[in-house]
Amino acid sequence: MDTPSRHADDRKTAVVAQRMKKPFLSRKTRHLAFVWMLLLPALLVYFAYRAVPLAWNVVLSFSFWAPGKPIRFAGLYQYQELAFYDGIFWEVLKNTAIFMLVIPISIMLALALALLVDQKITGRNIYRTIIFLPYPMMVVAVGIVWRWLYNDNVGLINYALRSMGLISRPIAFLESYDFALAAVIAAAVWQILGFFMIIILTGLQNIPPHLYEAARIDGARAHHRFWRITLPLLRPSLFLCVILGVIASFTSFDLIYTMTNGGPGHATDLLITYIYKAAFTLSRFDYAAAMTVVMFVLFLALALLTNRLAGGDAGKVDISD
Amino acid sequence: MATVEFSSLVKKYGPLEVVHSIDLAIRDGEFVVLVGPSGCGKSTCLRMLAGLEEISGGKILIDGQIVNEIEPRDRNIAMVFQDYALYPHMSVYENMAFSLQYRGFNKKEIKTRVAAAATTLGLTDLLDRRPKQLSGGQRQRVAMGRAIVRDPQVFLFDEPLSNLDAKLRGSMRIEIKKLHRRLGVTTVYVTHDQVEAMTLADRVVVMNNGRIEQVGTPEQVYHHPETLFVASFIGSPTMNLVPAEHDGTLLRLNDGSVLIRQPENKAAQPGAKMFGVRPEDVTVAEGPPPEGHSEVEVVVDVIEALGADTLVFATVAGSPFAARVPPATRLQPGASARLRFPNDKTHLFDADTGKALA
Amino acid sequence: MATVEFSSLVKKYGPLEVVHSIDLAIRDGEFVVLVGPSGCGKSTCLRMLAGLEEISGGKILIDGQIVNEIEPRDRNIAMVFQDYALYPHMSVYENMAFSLQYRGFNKKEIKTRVAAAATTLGLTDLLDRRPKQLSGGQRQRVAMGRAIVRDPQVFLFDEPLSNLDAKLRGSMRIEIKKLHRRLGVTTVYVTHDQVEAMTLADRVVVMNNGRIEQVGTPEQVYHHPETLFVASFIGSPTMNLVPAEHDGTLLRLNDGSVLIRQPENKAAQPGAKMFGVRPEDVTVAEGPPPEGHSEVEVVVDVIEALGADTLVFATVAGSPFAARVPPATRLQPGASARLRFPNDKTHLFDADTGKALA
Amino acid sequence: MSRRTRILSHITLILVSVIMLTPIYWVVKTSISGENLFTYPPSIVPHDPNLFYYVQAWYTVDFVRLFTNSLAIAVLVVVVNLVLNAMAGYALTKHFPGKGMVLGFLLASMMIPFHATIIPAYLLTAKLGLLNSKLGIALPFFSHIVCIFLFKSNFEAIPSSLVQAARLDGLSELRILTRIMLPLSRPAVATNIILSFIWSWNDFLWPLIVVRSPDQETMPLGLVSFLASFEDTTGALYAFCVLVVLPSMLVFLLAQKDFIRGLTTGATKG
Amino acid sequence: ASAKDKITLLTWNLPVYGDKIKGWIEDFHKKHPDIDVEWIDKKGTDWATFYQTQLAAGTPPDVIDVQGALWAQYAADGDMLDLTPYLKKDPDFANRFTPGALDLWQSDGKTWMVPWYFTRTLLYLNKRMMRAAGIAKAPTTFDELMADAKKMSGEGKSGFLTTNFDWLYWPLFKMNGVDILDKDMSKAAFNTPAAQKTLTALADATKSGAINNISWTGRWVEPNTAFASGNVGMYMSLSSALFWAASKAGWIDDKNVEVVNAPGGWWVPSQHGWGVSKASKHPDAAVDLIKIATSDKWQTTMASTFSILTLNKDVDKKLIANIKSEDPLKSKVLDLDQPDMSTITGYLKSAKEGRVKEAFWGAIQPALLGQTDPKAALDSAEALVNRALSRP
Ligand SMILES: Nc1ncnc2c1ncn2[C@@H]1O[C@H](COP(=O)(O)OP(=O)(O)OP(=O)(O)O)[C@@H](O)[C@H]1O
Ligand SMILES: Nc1ncnc2c1ncn2[C@@H]1O[C@H](COP(=O)(O)OP(=O)(O)OP(=O)(O)O)[C@@H](O)[C@H]1O
Ligand SMILES: [Mg+2]
Ligand SMILES: [Mg+2]
Repeated sequence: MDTPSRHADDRKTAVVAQRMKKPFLSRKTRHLAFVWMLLLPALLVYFAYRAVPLAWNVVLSFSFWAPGKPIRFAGLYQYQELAFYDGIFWEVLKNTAIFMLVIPISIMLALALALLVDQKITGRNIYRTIIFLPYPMMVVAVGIVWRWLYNDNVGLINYALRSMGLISRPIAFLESYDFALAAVIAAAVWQILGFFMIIILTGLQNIPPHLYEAARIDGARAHHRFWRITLPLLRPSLFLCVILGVIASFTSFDLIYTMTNGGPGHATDLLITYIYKAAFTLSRFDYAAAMTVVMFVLFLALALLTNRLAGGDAGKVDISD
Repeated sequence: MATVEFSSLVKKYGPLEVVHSIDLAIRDGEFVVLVGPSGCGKSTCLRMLAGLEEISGGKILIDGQIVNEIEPRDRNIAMVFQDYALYPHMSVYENMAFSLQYRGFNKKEIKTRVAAAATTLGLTDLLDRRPKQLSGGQRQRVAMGRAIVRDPQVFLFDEPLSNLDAKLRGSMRIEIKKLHRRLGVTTVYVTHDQVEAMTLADRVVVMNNGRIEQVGTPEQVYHHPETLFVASFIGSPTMNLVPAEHDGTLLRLNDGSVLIRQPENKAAQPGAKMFGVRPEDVTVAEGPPPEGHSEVEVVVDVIEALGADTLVFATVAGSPFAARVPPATRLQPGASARLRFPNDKTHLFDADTGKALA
Repeated sequence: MATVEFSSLVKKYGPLEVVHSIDLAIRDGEFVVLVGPSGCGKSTCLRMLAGLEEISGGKILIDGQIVNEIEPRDRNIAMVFQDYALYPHMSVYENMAFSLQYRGFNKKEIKTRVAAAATTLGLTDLLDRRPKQLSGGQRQRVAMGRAIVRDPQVFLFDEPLSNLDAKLRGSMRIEIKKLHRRLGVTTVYVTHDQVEAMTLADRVVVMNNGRIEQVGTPEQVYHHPETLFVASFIGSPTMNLVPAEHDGTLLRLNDGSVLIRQPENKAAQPGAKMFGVRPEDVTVAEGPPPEGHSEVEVVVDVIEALGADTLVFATVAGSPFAARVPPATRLQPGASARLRFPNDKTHLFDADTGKALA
Repeated sequence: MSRRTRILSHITLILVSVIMLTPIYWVVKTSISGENLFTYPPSIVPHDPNLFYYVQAWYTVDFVRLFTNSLAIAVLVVVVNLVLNAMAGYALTKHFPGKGMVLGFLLASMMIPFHATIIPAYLLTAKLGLLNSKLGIALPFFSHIVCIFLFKSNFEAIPSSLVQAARLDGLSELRILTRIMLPLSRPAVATNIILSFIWSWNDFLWPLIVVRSPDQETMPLGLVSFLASFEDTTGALYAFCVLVVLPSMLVFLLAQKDFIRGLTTGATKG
Repeated sequence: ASAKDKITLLTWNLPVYGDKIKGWIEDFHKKHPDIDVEWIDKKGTDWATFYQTQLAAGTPPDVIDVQGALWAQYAADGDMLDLTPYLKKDPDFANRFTPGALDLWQSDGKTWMVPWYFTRTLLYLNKRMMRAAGIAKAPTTFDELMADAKKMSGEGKSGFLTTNFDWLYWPLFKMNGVDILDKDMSKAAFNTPAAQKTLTALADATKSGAINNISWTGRWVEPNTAFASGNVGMYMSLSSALFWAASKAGWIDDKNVEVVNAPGGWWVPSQHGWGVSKASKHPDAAVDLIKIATSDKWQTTMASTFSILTLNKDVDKKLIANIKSEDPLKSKVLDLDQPDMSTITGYLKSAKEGRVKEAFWGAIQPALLGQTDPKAALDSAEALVNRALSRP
């Protein structure tokens, strides 16, 4: 630290003196070192808690193993098992695909709501807040609440449907093969809808109003403007929704776990719950590992595909110029 | 092509009135430039004409028909925006074809029209590009192309050149002018750049604070500004404006020195005035002043040699005073000099009302 | 204050070389303007000098010392950016004080220095504002303030005025010039506006395509362009450049008509040339040409009345040809006219190499 | 906008709001209502409202301890997230060899569900000696890819001239991050705070595994043990649900404004 | 020891029992003042996740409370300590249990666990509904059971209800002579015509409403609530289920509810036992803790707190006698709730019990709910179960 009395000219010589001694490493090396230093802590976390476990799963998927038992090489046994012998795996895969409908459904609803609250109407901030409110809720709590709402004897939904005269006998939504998955999907949509809405809303607000004005002058009516201006320019936001939706579908584990635990039968079992059960209730960690690897590959493919559909380059449409 | 008329046009944003009862009649095929400082309401007027902004009072007529309640798409106008407002996700071709698709043209017609417009504007090679892949000038041209393919009744431009650099601005200006001459479409052009106004307009509308200050040909607004505002706004470097006192016979500067002996019977009344003379009418005095010329003693601040000519920035009685002189001048910064101007090129304004005194 | 030297300076982006071995020596206290079209590498050079961009080849010396490997903060330079780069989350005071905090100044010293700079630039009343609350001109001034508080060895400016409107640009130009005169700090100023280059520079460096085309005083580059590029780049409207054929004695246009009878022993060799003359040296011909003058027959395209003078855009033998004439002209678009210029104001360039023929 | 569409919009939005709020209302109502949960038909307004269940919930589990544990972990997670994500996000705005690989690695790790990593994660945490500690609970949540990208795109939206100006002003790279980038990315910071808080606060599977002693238990574990004790038959459970959910909602409401803007740059520029 | 040694006690879904467990620990400290006891409780659904993670890490809790037949897998994997030597060494320890009770945890001639608490399936009859339907006595065969159920069903009412988790419904099959696996538990034995008939009957009865379909869907709260509502004629479940219902519904008392064995006397246990992890560093201390937990003193507390059998013979006897006057129904239920090992069913002491259960139930449940054909369901269940048994 300089003393207060020091003068600017002294300082200049100081600066020059400082310049005289060349830095130890070249600028390029220092830059690289700096970048990796910044990345390292985060990468370490991912390495430890994602990459290593994935590798562990890959190894396990070619083995026989349970806690306490020695590990043995199994070749493709586990993969053959899931491909040819485990009908439930395919059912669960189908359920997962259906459950993924949460993403498009939520996106469509969120888009509609975003368009509504993007208007200059009074109270739009209140609407936005209300619609987002379920997102921060703990998923386990959401599951508890919805299980209660769906209850056939005293649940609010059955009560409402009955008092409106829509049904005569209560429906045990979560115990029914016909309704259980849909019921869980509805709860999931309810929770994530607001999050998507906010993402889309911000995307909407980033579209320069001049584009709409130009389109109005060009003769495009409201629906033309939506399809030809709004939607294409929202692609990056929609892509973000899909990615977040995929990640959120992992947390749906908690939802299923509390609402139905996969039942009735395997009607609401998803890959993630099925893997968990295989590992921890059946002690089939090796088999679970194989399914995990399959799931990883499928989801990665899904993400890459949406990326491609969103126009590649992570769907970047630079509106700014 | 069509006439355009503003009649007692008013625009309010909530309680705030930003356009105060404007009247203006634009002739068929005329090129009218609205010019004025930022925030004076130019864009607002243009956008009301386009139908993008609701009209708070008065009316707008296109081709004699009131359009207050008519949708933008049904007004048959085309507009070029300052930021071009090109659709970023569409190619140049699609951008230009966009409006035609909503006007019942078939594919072939669209192709022909876009091709024609592209040829006119030299865009033929760029039709497949995205706006992002274009330079500023090219984007500007696409925006114009999008406007002309439609063959509209009225063209609207909102500062179409202000995102371009000086050189491009100059050449695009000429292109716009040529285009207007060829198409002959009624055009309303908004800018805050007085050079554009002067060079493009058939008539210039000078606006200030939501009001029209003067309407006239470039010649009129330049040589016969009706208000102090117009005088100071039009011309670059701006007109030298110096506070002066008229004592009935003489026009004196603040420091008491005499500015003009015979103020050409402008302003019979004595009182506070603003005296004006354009820099290009000012020369460096040599020898005794000829008949009908006046002179001031100044201190030179800065000399700017522009090549073609040289600007001398000086101070007289505390006010800046500039002269545009031929490149070869002997004046030096810090020195004092005598500057001369012909009396008949001077202007006099009432210091309170800002009105020109004829 | 310091000298700056570029020695075989090269910049590559990957395989793409954008600055090709530039040599330039800037004297202590000199005001040098790098000018050239967009993308020619001006900013790149400036940024290498600042240390913001790595040097791919050659070296840069400040005050005789190689700085290639030295961090920007240790080069003791200050820079003003085109977008001002003011920290939006800090007040004007904080913006100006910011760099001092990292250079070991104590609170009191900082205060004194900022206050001094603020006074110089007339920012004293704005010190508590955020950049958002300032107008464009004020922001520009803060950016300069931030640069001068540091008392750097070298000032760098990268198009500091191009975000301002024409009027403000003019007045800020003058302020920069005054500032340099007072502080006398070595300054490197980048612009693509040749007017700025002409008015500000002690020496102008005209760049094109990553190379230096000419280094010289404004006077030299304006009146004695060494290359076709410099001739076309400097001056507004640009120099008229017309392809011509020299047959040993006469200079002929493409259509065969004679342009100049006595090409002043420039270009002994016959061959393809480019002939140039500045618009302000062109007048409308009346009567027979005086001695040492030549004339061309043109067709008038566009007349731009700028008020102070009028630009005539015409065509001669397929090439554009402009003249800057007094406001009152009788020429009409579409008509033909005879334009005249003095032979000693003409330029001749080799059509292939673009080099001026002395 | 015409009056008609305005009214229609309001009707739709009010309807949606009612649907969104009903479950929340229902829990709150149940948690303060004195009536038997099994009465049919259920009453729409709370019957004989009182806070009995809250008192019960408060005493059934050691609420204060659960809450402070959760809070401590959430604060730790939020702070470390801000630091790590901002650093990584900043690094990713730069060009360096291997950047593509890093990006690919990050994107791919996003696709590995945490549930499938429990055992190796546990073994690792055990190796680090962090079992049954707040740090151990927080560690896997120390960075989130979405937030890294959020920072990256927010930083990229900051004019590069600002960074260069700071460099010339004498700031080191790290200072540029803390003094320029972060203050200018307040929305991203807010978003990161909200999201990491929510994620950390709500997670229960990981604490379930690493927590052994009750004095490290978090709110979600409290909820789970509540489920174990009472199944879903008591208003106290719903009272506890309300208590679990309240903090993350509060955090959201507090930082809401910036949160919305934070996603903006994230979505369109990233 | 410088740093205090420690043993860990893992219980299964008993967070509310903390005070008493602290009492055990105090008693334990009297004997082992230098060993700390750490108590952990996990909810049933999370218990296995926790335990197996700890096993994988090599740090399993020393003393574990395991439900049902889950222990068999750990025993087979070598994760558990054989308690036989300790029982041999300490006759007081070995003799405190109800005769035959240790059978439940014995395999390969080893005793892996000792009982903590026990309950099993019984049939609870809603006498009001029986009277209304004109049924005088409890059913003694599967067909009678079905017929009675049919009689009692009607608008909003169903005749029969069972709990379905673990194998609690299995008496319904066993009544018809169906076994899950063959003797050496290496192959499925359930794919028989009798099973098909049973399954068809159950599915039909479910469809008609004679059997409440919560039997196949709900797990714990739902069936109990349903029985509590008074609209179910017969409920095959655990004593704890009845007591839970009774706590919600005042009508459940000895006048309105009768308790009997299911036809044929078949029952399925639902019990908790204590075991010790093989990896324990202090096996002797761990066993000592178990001795405290199963002592007369603490089991008396257990029995009276939860009204449940402890398989500590003296304690149970006293409990039944004690509550006879204040709650005759409870007393009667507990009296019947004994482990008569001759009629036990649905209890597979197999390492693959979990997988068999999962495979079987997953295939059968849809058939019970009319989603798939019974024959096809049994075929597929057989294939899946055999596959599960053959897998390493
Ligand atoms: N949506 C709005 N709400 C309130 N005031 C507005 C709105 N739009 C414009 N204004 C105000 O109306 C006035 C006129 O704005 P307008 O955009 O027409 O100015 P302009 O002359 O085009 O200026 P510029 O040259 O900056 O574009 C300004 O004072 C502006 O602040
Ligand atoms: N990061 C980069 N990667 C690749 N090429 C670049 C990069 N930055 C600049 N260039 C290229 O280098 C050349 C010189 O750029 P530079 O910014 O120096 O031009 P300039 O003369 O300052 O232009 P302008 O007047 O537009 O600012 C341009 O062709 C540009 O496309
Ligand atoms: Mg405007
Ligand atoms: Mg540049």
